[in-house]
Amino acid sequence: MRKPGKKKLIQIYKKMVTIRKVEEKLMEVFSTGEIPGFIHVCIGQEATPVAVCSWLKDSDYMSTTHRGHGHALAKGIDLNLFMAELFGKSAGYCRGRSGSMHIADPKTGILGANGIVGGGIPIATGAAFASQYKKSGQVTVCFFGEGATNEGTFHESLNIASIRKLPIVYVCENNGWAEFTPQKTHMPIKKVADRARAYDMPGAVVPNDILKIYEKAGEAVERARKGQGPTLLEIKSTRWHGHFVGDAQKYRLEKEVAAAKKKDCIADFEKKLLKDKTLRKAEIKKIADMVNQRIEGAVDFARKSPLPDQSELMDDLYV
Amino acid sequence: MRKPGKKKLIQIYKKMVTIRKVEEKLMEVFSTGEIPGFIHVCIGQEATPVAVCSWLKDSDYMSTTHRGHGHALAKGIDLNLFMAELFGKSAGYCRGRSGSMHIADPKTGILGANGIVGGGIPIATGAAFASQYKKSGQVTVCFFGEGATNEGTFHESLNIASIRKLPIVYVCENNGWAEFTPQKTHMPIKKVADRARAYDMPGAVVPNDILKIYEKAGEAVERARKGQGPTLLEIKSTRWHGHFVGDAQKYRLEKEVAAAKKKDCIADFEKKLLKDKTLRKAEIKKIADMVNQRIEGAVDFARKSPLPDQSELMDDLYV
Amino acid sequence: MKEIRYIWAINEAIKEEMERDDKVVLIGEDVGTPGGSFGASRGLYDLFGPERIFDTPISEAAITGLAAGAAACGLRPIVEIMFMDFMTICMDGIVNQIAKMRYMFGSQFKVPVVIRTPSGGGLNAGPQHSQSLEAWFAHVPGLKVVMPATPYDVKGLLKSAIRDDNPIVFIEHKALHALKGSIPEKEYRVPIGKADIKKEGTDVTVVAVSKMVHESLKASEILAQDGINIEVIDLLTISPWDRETIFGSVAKTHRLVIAHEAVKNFGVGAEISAAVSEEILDELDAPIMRVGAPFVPIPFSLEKAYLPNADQIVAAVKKTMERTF
Amino acid sequence: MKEIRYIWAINEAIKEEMERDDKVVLIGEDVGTPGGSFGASRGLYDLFGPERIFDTPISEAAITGLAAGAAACGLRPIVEIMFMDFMTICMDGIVNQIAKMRYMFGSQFKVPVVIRTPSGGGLNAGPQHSQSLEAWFAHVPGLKVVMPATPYDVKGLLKSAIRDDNPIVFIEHKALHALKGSIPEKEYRVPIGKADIKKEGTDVTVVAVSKMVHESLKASEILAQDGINIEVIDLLTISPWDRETIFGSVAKTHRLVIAHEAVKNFGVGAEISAAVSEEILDELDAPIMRVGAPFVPIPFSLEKAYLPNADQIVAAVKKTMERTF
Ligand SMILES: Cc1ncc(C[n+]2csc(CCOP(=O)(O)OP(=O)(O)O)c2C)c(N)n1
Ligand SMILES: Cc1ncc(C[n+]2csc(CCOP(=O)(O)OP(=O)(O)O)c2C)c(N)n1
Ligand SMILES: [Mg+2]
Ligand SMILES: [Mg+2]
Repeated sequence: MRKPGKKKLIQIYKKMVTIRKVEEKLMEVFSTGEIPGFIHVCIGQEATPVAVCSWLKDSDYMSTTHRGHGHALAKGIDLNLFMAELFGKSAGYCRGRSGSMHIADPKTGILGANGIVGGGIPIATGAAFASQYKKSGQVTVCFFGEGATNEGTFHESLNIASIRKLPIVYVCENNGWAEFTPQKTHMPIKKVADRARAYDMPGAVVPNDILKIYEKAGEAVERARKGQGPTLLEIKSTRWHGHFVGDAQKYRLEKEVAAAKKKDCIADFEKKLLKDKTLRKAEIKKIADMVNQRIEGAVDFARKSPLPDQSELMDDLYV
Repeated sequence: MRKPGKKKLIQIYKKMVTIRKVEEKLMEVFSTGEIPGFIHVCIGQEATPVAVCSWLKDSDYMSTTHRGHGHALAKGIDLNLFMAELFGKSAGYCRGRSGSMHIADPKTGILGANGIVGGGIPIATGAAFASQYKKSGQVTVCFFGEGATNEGTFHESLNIASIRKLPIVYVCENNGWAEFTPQKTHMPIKKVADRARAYDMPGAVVPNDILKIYEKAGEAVERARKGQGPTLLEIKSTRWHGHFVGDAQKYRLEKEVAAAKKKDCIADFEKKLLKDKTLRKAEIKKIADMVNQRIEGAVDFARKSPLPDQSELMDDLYV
Repeated sequence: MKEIRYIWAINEAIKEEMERDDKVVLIGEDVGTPGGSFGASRGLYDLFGPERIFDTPISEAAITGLAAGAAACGLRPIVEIMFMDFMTICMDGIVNQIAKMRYMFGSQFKVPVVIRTPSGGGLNAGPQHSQSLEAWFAHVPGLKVVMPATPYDVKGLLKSAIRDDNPIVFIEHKALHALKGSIPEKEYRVPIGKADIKKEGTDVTVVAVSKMVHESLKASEILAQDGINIEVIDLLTISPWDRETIFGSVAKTHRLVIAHEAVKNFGVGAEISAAVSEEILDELDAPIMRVGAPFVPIPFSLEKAYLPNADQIVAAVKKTMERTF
Repeated sequence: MKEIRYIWAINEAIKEEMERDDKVVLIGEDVGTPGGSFGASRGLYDLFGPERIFDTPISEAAITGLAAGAAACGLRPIVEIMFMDFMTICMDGIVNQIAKMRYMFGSQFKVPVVIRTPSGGGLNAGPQHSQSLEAWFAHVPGLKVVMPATPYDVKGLLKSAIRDDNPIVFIEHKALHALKGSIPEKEYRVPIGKADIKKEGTDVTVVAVSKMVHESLKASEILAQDGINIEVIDLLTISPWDRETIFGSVAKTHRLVIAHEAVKNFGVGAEISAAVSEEILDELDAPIMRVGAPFVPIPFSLEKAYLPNADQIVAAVKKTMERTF
């Protein structure tokens, strides 16, 4: 059951490639100044969002962080409206009010990226509380980094989720860095998953391998769906680029970055799919072309959308 | 080394009796309306403050909670000035500005009781940081209840203390109740000490037995003193009375309260001392009389002290 | 009509709204079988069970964030923060999440959360259990802030707050919990955003917040002996406040005193004063006086000397009467 | 004199004070080898090491409480909160602990903590990274609140703040970090509690906070073309603010505009306005105008339309000139 079939494998691959290419495009466009503010890319970490969200329906909930493009795309956000929001345009999901750091889409269950580290964890927990109360069978997935597990809200939320056996999966993408500081400066333990025991919650460490994450996430989502309570998954992930686009990460050793880039969850998966004959080189090329075309279309859409009008400034603060 | 000698045993016994009798007196006086506000007594829990503070010098630091009379008395606060503060009098430690819930005495290292559950935990951690920085050899003890371990500050502080190997002992007195709610409603785990692992910190569960607490506290204080880092101790303690004086604790089964009262850390110790012949009945009576006399003296002192004058209201907000 | 205490009026409002709408849930510490620290939820657990009366760990930061998520997903949470002083722990959930979710996400969400909390002194509860911090929340776009002073208003406003689709900081006064007053037997609501003239008068407008309404009414009696007839307006909603009623009254009396229990400096009174002198300065025949607490934490035993009272309101009113243009 | 950027002026102040007094320590996220998110502590780790440059986990609540404890035990911590918006997470440490410890404990302790934090918009950082929340802290007895706008003032005030034995909320402006200005080569300090007349004038007093000082100076040039000569006062310290300088100026110009970037409603401008109409109403020849941000969260891409600017100050000044008594 936890092994994806061919169709699913291709779907997963396409999503991973989409996320990678969207963010490569974002880095390019951002550097020209077309996108205002800050953006944080998840290049190197694509396996987690795709593997986890493969188990979710549109009606399931998801909350994410400043580094949330991958999660939103994996959960099913519309690429055009997503791109328009990052450009700050009025066709964007949030009318240009949120940008990258707060994008949300209730139609696909995206409760929002969050600019506050740890801020989304209680919100996701509340979503799980709502669906438990409504007996709707919905599951919530809550993404965050290892740095966020040092915030009080992590602790308080996991405690609450465990007591109430809420249908939620906490997914910590441990990329080893919180901004410019490595995990060992901030945390006396190596495995974030060990924190699960403090809440009598199952915790598991998973390598940055799409199929392994897929399997563990499947178990955790099923557990949540069945009303058996929350799980904490820690993915040993890896951040290729700086904390935000523009951060040259001088604080990292070149060889550490090179090693991170060698552990490429997409290339690894691609090799496997080729070896398996699930995909051939030509198909891979076709996927890349198709993805690139969609991205160009989205950037075009974003560019053409107008900026919000000043007259909208005071709109809809209250219902 | 961890076994107290005769003199120490008697000293410990006297302190325990003092705390018990002070609080019995407080309950009596409070009910007449002489003491304003709220007070929270620790009757049934006296072993912990005395055992732990036996290892501390005046220069060592201590922070406590709303249920902090025992800790303050064990650490060495002056009974007269303590009593005057609870009465809200100008001779009190804090000029009548703090009352029971915020009493502090820098001379004996008491950084204050705290009205905010979890509020004292980072403060104590900061004291430990200061003494580590100053290489002063001081140890800090931080007291709190099991309810406080659900606050984010508990989590954040223990994480920090462990990374920096701060000279601090976290002492959780688990009396099974947070206000009117039992532990199981608020926490999926039974042993608070299990939370220590999330910070790579030693954690131990200790029964409400003065000599066992003495032993474990001794180890933890020594560990801190030697620069080996923090420890989390959980004392399986027991609250005899209501959350605050006046709370009839209708939410508890009579037999649960009766069972709690049967586990009397003072009576148990007294029996042992009699059996050991460390003390004889007559000596115990003498101690009781002496303690009662001191308490009467303190109440008298507090009564005679004037209320602070209105003109003091705006004094010394700033240095 | 029936007599009821302020705390039971709160209880009735929650109960009626929970009976009416099963999306309404109550979240807080000790709100379950114990019925809340001050008794506001007494009996509700038996009626609605643990699913709807969510007795939480001592985790204020998580429970406000949790309420935000639950509200975004269709529930209508009421959060009880046991003392207003503890709102310091959950400012992020309230200010960065709950208050901003609607606007920031392009109006895609509704966030119908009510955060109930008792403020104020009078119980000698000391510096960390007696604060009035409404000015903070009034400064935050996206929140509404309500502060009722009578059993009638607390019930009617709480029902309106629970039905409002916007987040509301609902500030009770713990020294009013035992206050008795009459309320209708039948269902009623009090609108958010409207001030209430508690006593008509002609000489000076006194805008009062929460418990200061009662002090102002006392002041009114004292002043009547000197032939001074004040108008006492209960502000009720701090944000958005009722400019029309207050400006109308000032246009009639030409004198204004504002009274609240919070620290005077940078308090709610400052905004009302500033708005008046910005918009209707010409109506004023005298300086605008503010009555508020002195600029120190609330001391445990000097509480009486600390808390603003009728005498100070009397003095402020008299001060505004010193001059005639 | 030398040219320096605002951010390096901060860095110099910290460095000089740490060299002078080994009780001074710096606590915050990424303040160590990375030198801080905005670079304020660049180079300090190499000079002072990990004991004094305490690079913490992402735990704002704990680190402010920790600073309280460290200060009570003899250190002089400077805490960096990376964005002012994150102060929501540590309000308890600041408000219930740091601010109250001295008074509440009967003046037994000193709590010399400086909490440094960058506020404000201008970087399109969106609703959770751009707020100006100084009004909250000014409402809290026991804190001092400082908001410098130039390299000269930020260095001089930060040095004063670090030497002050009281807790200080030290609010920088992130859009000013790159601003250049001259400062003396030699040691100097700027006193807390004193406003600074940045430009003398006769017609209207403009009291400006933080970045609005620069907008006011721009407005001054625009207004000069119409023959209007405004006095621009940099408030510098928000609490306790310099009544003498401001009242003195109003007594000269008889007209007052107050400008800050924070939301206008219940902002700092309200207090200054209210104090003026309470104490020197007769000096006023026109309504007191306030310029501040509109009552919404700071939208990501409509930031320009959102932020108060010189044009709005010009309009407010003109409004106060419409009438002569
Ligand atoms: C409350 C809060 N503190 C600090 C920050 C600044 N900040 C943004 S991202 C970040 C690091 C987060 O690290 P992690 O949780 O590991 O996520 P990652 O960036 O690695 O995905 C920090 C400190 C913030 N946004 N919110
Ligand atoms: C932040 C905060 N939340 C809630 C309270 C109210 N309160 C006071 S004591 C208490 C229970 C504390 O339980 P525990 O930590 O087990 O200590 P105990 O009273 O058992 O000694 C609560 C909820 C508070 N004072 N502060
Ligand atoms: Mg990380
Ligand atoms: Mg307890």
